[in-house]
Amino acid sequence: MQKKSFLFIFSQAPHSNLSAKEGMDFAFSCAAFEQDVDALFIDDGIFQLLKHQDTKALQVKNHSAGIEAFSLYGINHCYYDANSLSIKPVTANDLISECSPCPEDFSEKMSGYDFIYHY
Amino acid sequence: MQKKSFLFIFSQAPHSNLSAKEGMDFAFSCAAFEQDVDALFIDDGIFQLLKHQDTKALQVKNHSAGIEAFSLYGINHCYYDANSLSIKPVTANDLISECSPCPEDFSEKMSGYDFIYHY
Amino acid sequence: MTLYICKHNISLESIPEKLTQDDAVILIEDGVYQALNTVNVLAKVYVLDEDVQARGIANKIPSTISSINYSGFVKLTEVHQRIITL
Amino acid sequence: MTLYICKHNISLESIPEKLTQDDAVILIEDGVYQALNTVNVLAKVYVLDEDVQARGIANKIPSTISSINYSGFVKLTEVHQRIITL
Amino acid sequence: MEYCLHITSAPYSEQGSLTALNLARALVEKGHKISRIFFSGNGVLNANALCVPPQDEVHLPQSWQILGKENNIEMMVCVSSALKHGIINEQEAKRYNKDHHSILDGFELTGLGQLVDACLTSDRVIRL
Amino acid sequence: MEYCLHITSAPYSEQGSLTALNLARALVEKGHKISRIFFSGNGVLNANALCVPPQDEVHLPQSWQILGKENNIEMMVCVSSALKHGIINEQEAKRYNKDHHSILDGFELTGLGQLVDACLTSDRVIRL
Repeated sequence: MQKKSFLFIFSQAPHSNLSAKEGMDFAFSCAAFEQDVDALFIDDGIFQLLKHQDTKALQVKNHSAGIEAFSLYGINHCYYDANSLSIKPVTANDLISECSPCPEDFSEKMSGYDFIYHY
Repeated sequence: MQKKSFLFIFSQAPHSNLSAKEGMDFAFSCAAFEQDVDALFIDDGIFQLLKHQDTKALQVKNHSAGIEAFSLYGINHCYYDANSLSIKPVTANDLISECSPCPEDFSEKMSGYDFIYHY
Repeated sequence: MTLYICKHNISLESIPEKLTQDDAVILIEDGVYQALNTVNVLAKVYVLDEDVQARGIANKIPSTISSINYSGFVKLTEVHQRIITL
Repeated sequence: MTLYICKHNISLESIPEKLTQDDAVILIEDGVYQALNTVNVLAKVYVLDEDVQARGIANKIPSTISSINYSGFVKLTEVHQRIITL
Repeated sequence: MEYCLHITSAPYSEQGSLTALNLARALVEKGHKISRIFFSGNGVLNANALCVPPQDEVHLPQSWQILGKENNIEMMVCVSSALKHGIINEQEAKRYNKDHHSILDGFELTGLGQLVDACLTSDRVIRL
Repeated sequence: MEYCLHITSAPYSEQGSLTALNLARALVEKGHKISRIFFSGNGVLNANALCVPPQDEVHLPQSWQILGKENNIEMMVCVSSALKHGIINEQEAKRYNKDHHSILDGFELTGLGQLVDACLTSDRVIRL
């Protein structure tokens, strides 16, 4: 099978809508078909990466928890945008350890992906 | 029947979603039941008030056209927020004549409405 | 005597309504993220605990904002005659 | 050689992708309102005429932005190998 | 006190419908009367009998149905939104030559006038 | 060229589905082949057979159905989104003890793998 590269960009907060869950399901499918898959969290998508999310009382599945299993699912990199983080009232310490700031020249590198999906 | 006062606040642009149409339908129903109904357009809702909207090529009904018939439907005032307008790339001349800027002390007057709905 | 239900991550200072000290605001759903910013309004501000827990920000809610559950939410709807959803 | 489809009223300068002069942007749906602002990008910018007409802003589109119909939209998808929806 | 809930959020796609369900349960628990729940806009999808959510998630349409039955609440669905979104009862299915219908038992198609009426007669109206 | 369209917008509530339909028609008119249209997320509601939009508005599910049939397009609906949103076929209706089903004839329930496959085999993939 041919191998293409995919970047999934998440810009929405968790739990209030299904957008991120849909993007993640799609990303997991791409990885299951052995494609090259990366993820990038920007804007309110930063909130997807917060530790200690506990959705038990809300009675919904915690889709954000799936992010901690990204590498298990075969997703290569889990990046966040440092600029987005800097204007949010949270810090890098509040984020799960599975993510890292994207490389400085990443906006140029983005032209190398075969597919970019915004969710 | 008792008479209550309603203010409907519209903050979204037309045609890309049904939010404003739903709010207008509700407002028309209130007016049909002889309630006191006003409307206020803020933020991207200002775009609802633009003249010359022609949805023929788009093959959808032009719900914004209903605004010109507000008084026919029994809606008392059709206000827009002058601050919102001032930061949009359009001017008062671009708006239909059926609307007017809301009174200066309107944010205080808003406490007098029995119901306020944001659409 | 109005209860504002804020369910989006939007600034309370940007709404057209004027909040007074007789009013209350309950931040729910994505509105709870507003509790992390300095909220400069006269009204008393509450957050819905279930939504705070789900979003992992329980340890970041300032002491000036009261965390309440659905039972507390009901109480707020009892004492405020007018309820506006933002 | 990327075609960006912008369907929301958001600034093209706020997206993480870097637009180059080889790229094109088509503003559709609520994206067409962006044509009313000064659009400072290297890419060539188009608007979808059907959406412009519907929103009553045909007389406000600057001459630097080309108005095209669905047939023109198809052409853009032919010449750009990569298509990203914003 | 007498409450009316006005649901405009789609189930699952948005959180508002779940919030409203939790609030409704808390209202009942505190002894309040919910006289009417009115579904309009995307909210009409809460009356869809054909939803099959994953087993470990809340079944929103079914939960609304049970809440309504147990507490004798009028469950009203805006008919114009409902038709557009494919939430139809047997009668509408016949009228429009559809072999199937989709509205959950216990929900009634009705006009927006019933929402206006609820605004005039309830002590509290809450939109979610 | 060979195109795949990926529809994630709900019909009526959002404009994306109508935009996609107009684009699809223009693609066909220009002689392009649309091999597959994949509906996921809220987009699955485009496959709802029970929608009754006002007579003077575009009937989106029906228009998609006709476009698919006339041009021999694979009309695929993401099964996990579909179940959640109440878009089910006869087989799923039986499995979950529902008396009715809702998917329009010509649409097939399938997995996201078919969308990945389309990304690998189509010349162009457009999401709306």
